Amino acid sequence: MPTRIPLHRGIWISSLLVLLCLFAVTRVSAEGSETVSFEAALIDLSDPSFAVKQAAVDVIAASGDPRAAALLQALAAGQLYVRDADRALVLVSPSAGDYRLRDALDGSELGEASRREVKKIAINNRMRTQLRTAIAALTLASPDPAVRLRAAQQMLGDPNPLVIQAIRDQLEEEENRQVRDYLTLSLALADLQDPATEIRLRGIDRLSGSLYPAARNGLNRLLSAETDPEVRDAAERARTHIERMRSLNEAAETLFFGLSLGSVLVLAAIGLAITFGVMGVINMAHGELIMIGAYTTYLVQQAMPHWIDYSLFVAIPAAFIVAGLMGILIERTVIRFLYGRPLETLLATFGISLILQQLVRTTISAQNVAVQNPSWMSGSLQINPALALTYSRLYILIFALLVFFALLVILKRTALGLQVRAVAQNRAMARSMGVRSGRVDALTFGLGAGVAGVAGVALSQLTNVGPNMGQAYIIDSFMVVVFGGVGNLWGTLVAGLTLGVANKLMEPWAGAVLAKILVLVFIILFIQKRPRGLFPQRGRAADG
Amino acid sequence: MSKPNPIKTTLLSAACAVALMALTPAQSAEPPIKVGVLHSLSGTMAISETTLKDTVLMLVEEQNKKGGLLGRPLEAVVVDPASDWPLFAEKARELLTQDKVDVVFGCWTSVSRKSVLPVFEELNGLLFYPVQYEGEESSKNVFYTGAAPNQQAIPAVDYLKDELGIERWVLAGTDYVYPRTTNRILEAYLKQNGVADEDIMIDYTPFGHSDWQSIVARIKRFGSEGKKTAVVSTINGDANVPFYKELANQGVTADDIPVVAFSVGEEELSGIDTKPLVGHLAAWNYFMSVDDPNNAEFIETWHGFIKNDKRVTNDPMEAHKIGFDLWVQAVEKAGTTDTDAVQAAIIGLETQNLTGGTARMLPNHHITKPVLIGEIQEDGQFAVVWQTDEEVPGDAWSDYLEGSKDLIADWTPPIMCGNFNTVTQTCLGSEAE
Amino acid sequence: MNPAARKPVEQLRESMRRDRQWRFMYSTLDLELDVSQGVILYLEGLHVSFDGFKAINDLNFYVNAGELRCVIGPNGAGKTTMMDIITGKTRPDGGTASFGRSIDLLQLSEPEIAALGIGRKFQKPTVFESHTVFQNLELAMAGDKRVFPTLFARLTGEQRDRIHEVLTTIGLQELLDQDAGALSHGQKQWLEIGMLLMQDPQLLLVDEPVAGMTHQEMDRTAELLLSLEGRHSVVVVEHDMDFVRSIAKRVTVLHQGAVLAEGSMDEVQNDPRVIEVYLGE
Amino acid sequence: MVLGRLLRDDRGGQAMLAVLLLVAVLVPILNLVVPEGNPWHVSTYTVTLLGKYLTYALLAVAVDLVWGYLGILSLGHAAFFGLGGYAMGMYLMRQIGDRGVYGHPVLPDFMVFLNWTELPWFWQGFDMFWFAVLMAILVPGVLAFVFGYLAFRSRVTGVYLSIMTQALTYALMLAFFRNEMGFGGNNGLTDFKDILGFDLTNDTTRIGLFLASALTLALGYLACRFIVTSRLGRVAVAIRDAEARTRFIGYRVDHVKLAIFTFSAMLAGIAGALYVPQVGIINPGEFSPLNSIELVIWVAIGGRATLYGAVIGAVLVNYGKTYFTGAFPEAWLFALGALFVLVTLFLPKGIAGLFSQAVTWWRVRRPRERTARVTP
Repeated sequence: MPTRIPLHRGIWISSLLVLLCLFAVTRVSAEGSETVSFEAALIDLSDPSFAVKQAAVDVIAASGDPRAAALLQALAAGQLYVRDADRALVLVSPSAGDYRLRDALDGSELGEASRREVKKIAINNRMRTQLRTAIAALTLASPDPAVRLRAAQQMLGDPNPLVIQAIRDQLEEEENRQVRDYLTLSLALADLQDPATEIRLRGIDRLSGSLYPAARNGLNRLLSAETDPEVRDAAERARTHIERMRSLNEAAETLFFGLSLGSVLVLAAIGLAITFGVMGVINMAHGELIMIGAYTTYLVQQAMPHWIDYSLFVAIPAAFIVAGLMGILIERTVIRFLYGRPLETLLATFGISLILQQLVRTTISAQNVAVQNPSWMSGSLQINPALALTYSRLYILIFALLVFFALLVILKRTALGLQVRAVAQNRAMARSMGVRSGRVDALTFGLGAGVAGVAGVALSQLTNVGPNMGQAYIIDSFMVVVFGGVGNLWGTLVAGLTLGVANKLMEPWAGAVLAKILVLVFIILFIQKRPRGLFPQRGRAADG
Repeated sequence: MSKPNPIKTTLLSAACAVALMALTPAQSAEPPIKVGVLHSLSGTMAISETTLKDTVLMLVEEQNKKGGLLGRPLEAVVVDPASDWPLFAEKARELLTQDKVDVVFGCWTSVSRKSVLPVFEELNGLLFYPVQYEGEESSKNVFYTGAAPNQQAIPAVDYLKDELGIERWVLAGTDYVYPRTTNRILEAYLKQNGVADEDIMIDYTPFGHSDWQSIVARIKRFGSEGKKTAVVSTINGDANVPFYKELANQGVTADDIPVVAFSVGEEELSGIDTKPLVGHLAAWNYFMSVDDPNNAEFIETWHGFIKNDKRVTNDPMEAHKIGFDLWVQAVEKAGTTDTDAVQAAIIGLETQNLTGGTARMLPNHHITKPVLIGEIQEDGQFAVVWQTDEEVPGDAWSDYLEGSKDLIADWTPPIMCGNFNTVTQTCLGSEAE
Repeated sequence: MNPAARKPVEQLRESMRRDRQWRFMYSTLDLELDVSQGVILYLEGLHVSFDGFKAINDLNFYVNAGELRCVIGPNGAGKTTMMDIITGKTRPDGGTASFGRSIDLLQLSEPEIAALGIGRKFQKPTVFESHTVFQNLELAMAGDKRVFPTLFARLTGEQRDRIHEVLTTIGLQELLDQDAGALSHGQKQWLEIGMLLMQDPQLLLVDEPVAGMTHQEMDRTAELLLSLEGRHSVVVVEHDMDFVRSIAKRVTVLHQGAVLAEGSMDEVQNDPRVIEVYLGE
Repeated sequence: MVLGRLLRDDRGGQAMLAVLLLVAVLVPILNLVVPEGNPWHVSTYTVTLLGKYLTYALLAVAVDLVWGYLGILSLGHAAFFGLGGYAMGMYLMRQIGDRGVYGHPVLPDFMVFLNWTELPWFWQGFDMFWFAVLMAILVPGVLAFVFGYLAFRSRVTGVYLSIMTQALTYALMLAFFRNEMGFGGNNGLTDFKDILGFDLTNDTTRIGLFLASALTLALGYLACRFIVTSRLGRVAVAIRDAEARTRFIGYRVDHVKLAIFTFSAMLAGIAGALYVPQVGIINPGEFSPLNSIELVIWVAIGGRATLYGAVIGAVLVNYGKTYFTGAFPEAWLFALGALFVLVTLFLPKGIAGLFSQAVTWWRVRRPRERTARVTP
């Protein structure tokens, strides 16, 4: 792709590469090797020693060879393998069972190969950094804006004059806004180093209001050295301005963290709000139902290893059904004999939770299992350089709300919901009016269990999936439901989010543990004030 | 309520099972030598400890294939302390008094070791403890085959400092004694190396902490202030997955802020989606990926024994292997399994590490170990990126802590003391008796 | 000071009364029941509303010492709510309720009110099912009901006699060792009345005593209540007109939370408003 | 005499106490007199095991008092047990003196290693046995009193109360895990040397502790009997069955609840204090909410509202645990779980219920059931 570089820019870049090259040669000869040619370097790439590999990378980067960029990117991405037979470098992409090989240089197909025949070229952190710089230099002019962006980010704050020059040229051409930001920022940073006062001032002026950490660090560096009073207080002002904006963003971030934690609590508790809140069953196996949901996700992913990105859409209904059926099973076999004796449901379901845990230990494994994140779940949404919301959290927050409102609709708008509420309020009456309370109970409990399962899918994306994971959520769930007011879905939502935010607000100055303790104490005292939670349920149904 | 002790029957059955498993060629009339196994098979620690139980069973089986010890077969006695600390003490007493075992291999967490320690000292038993730990201890009756802080933490920090040029440090750990001690040692060590206070951030979280958003955000900020930053993680097992996931999601990659972990090994990785971890580091004394004939053989026997070649090997397993070899040698040398004789005999004995080099039992009941730094790869294995030139001797008492820098442990005459104060030339505390 | 400001000040002064400042500074026992006017219960200008619905609406109601008063009225007339206010279960939004002339019931808690000698029998009979009849009465017996005295309490001779006396009054003497849970509906009603008597109350509030009773049982109950008249003041709330006629001297008709009519059974029954209310339904 | 009155119509209790007495007499003899190797010899291991069970039994009795008779399902009694344990543990730590590994004259090892220079105020006085014992009773008592005062005054009942007690013990667990708290963090307190000058590792000391536990259990049992057979006990049952009614006949329900709840908490504290020297360690794990739930289950299995049932339940379940964890490590959780489910389904009155039913079968004159029916 670098073939399309306009001439004058090509000159700059190649001269930059030449410099890198000289640099490399000295380094390499220091390493005691004589290799300078591109081809020889290729051989060195498959050398076990990281030192030799680094030298080789420098050479390749500097060679100006059009194939270099692609090659280094492949290396960085961990697709570059060496074939044991002829030590040829090959690009590997996994195919059914085995590997599909392409020539690393001309990309020509080399057919299938077994895992035995090729060996991956391992790289370490140093090489990653080195590769990124080299690739950046090679791809700053790439037609793909995403690539240019990465390159620009990489070059950010690099004092090397040649790099600055390259950036300056790119800036003239560049039309992508984000890339421009980075390039101008780099230049501004360069300005700070400039001997001329007005240039430094220009740099400061450009930097003020920029939220990039590099900007603030640049100013700090400047202030540590700067003598000129004018420049100093300009820089001071710029920095305080930046700090204020950053702290605002941090506040926003904390709020998001709180809401996200809250959404997790809501998800974990919402199923309980039904089994416990509506049916009055103290369901100690709730945590294990969540666990079942999580394990369903795991199994689904095992079943469709090449479709991880879609696995969740399969997992959610699957988990709902599996956990739901499990719930119905529990209800039919045990709980239905215990209605009106809530405290005894606690004992029975606790027994069930033990059984379910051990069941997972024996059938699947005592170890945790690896549930993967779909690509669209990883990474974060960059609002601005100082504020990024992680996608996984964002989606789970949204998901929690969806589940909540879905439940609300089911309970308030559907026939089932009507019957559920009828049975919850007055079993005998409902029966006499022809509601098949047995069926309703089973379905209600199944619903609650199913929702717990769905929560499990979400949690599997955040934390580890193992036999004990249920235990981690059961207590918090009860807290949320009780705090919100038993039998009131809105209560659960508000309670969950409140506790989440409260927790996160306290964490910075109290620390994670103390924050949790304080929240618990708060709940205890709150319940003394309002013995029936935030939104107490009216009428006789409430008298437990 | 007065009843014949139930456990006997139990252990007989367990013992028989093992005896059957270990069909010894030398089916001698000699009474077997009993090897106690004290690892949790249920509860939270089962995740890690079950493997170690199997390891010991394997070692016993192998030894019996070689014709046992002193012409007598070995017999493993397995109990389940169920991750319950008081129960550890109870079961230890059971092994030593009811089953009269000659040696015990067991424990993982510090608290479980602390819980059984008085029992072993009271009944003068032998315990081989295979897990890296916080040090600050040396008992006449315990042999520490895992790493002491100076065999894991300090070399790791040296690596980050010298190789990766790290200038700012985040010491993140779960709030219990191992991270606390390790971090205090590291803090002292870093300050001695001229690291300023504001360049060290220490953070503790509860067990199984699952919401890392704020902490990772703080780490990110801490790392974005221009200086190269690294995280030294003593975070305990379960909390690691959400931690690494959060790191990855907030865009902290191994080359901006590398994390070096002391409690994440092959076994743990097998239960994690390794994508977000690639490039992060771990410091151990053993990696499954190390290319060494002994290691290859060990892995092969392990897969043969556990009948599943997907299973990984890890550092504590090697520690048990070394401990077992040394114990066998000591018994042969002493010609008896008598505790005091073995204690006297074992000091100074050597055996092969699985990663090359030799492990020697030191007078302070710790051993010499090589230290390896590995980078996590997609396949859940580690690529060794650095290792010490020669083995590091385990140090019972850290040189960087106020209370203990003057203390040494030496179980050879004339000192015969686990915490000997070199300044006052006195043996402190109860071990004096 | 301007009149607008006065009311808050009054309230403040009231709330600052030294003898009312701290609950522990006065016990209910030192409150003297004053029936010098011959009236034992004053309810004046009471208001209660449950989210919008006016259950009690400017209710004025007086009971003389020793009289047997019947209260009738259609459903939702506020009969039970009135009882709740008297026994401290419900706090009114406005108005006063005093026991005798001096004792302000609205200041006191349920146990304190009970200790003053106002006993109540619920619509639905509630006795302690896992205790015997005898024990039920023993528990109800007047006396020091604080924790430690209760812990060390022993039955004295005359207390036993008292219990047996009541047992005979309510006609359960031969069932004294039976679990209350095993009693018939009627027997439970009587036992509950018996428990009221054990507290030898000044004022009994009896809510629907004959609901679901056979005719014989009704007659027994009627006798029982009549036998109380004079010694105690009794307020009976009842739907069953025949029963009311059989015991009532004075009848009060409640309607929509206020007194609609009051007088002898005949007067009340011929009162057009009453007829309208009852036939209106 | 009093004893007679307390045990009237309490055949289960009589039997239980008889067995207890028998064990208390036999075990020491079989342990000390009968030589090892003799099949009748009871090992010290078994003695400590029994001692542990007895403390659990006492704890169960305490729980049964509030749950069975007062209808308060406390999921926080492990907290009181743990606090009692810590009080005793602190005393034992102080007894170590300068025999700790760092040889510090006063500070326990974990403080030395946290670089603490002097003893925090709340560790003062725990070098005196009487003080420690006092605290083992008072601290849980006060906590229960404060908590109960708030809860009962504002009429927090039923499930809400249960969950709150759970929150209480959960908060305590998290707090004690923190090393800054000064209770040894996750490692807790351990490596005890001696108690009242007697070497803890000494057989006779263990026997002594065992006997102490047996005696305390007996006394605790009788104390609870005294309460439940008194009028207060009947008031308690009345509250359990019809709280509002009890209020209307003039009892201060909240006071009654508070008194009994506090007493029960103190009992739990004592149990904890006896537990620690016998198992040799106390750590925050004891506060885990699951423990609380489990001990409620002991009571349920033994038979709610029958004090001796609680004792039976505690001993049986724990014996079962000791046995199963060894017998089939992989499957014992199945067994335990199934046990809980089946008992709640088929034995609502627990094992004690079975007994009384059996008795009623072959007895002509039916003895009055003081074991009230189980109502939520």
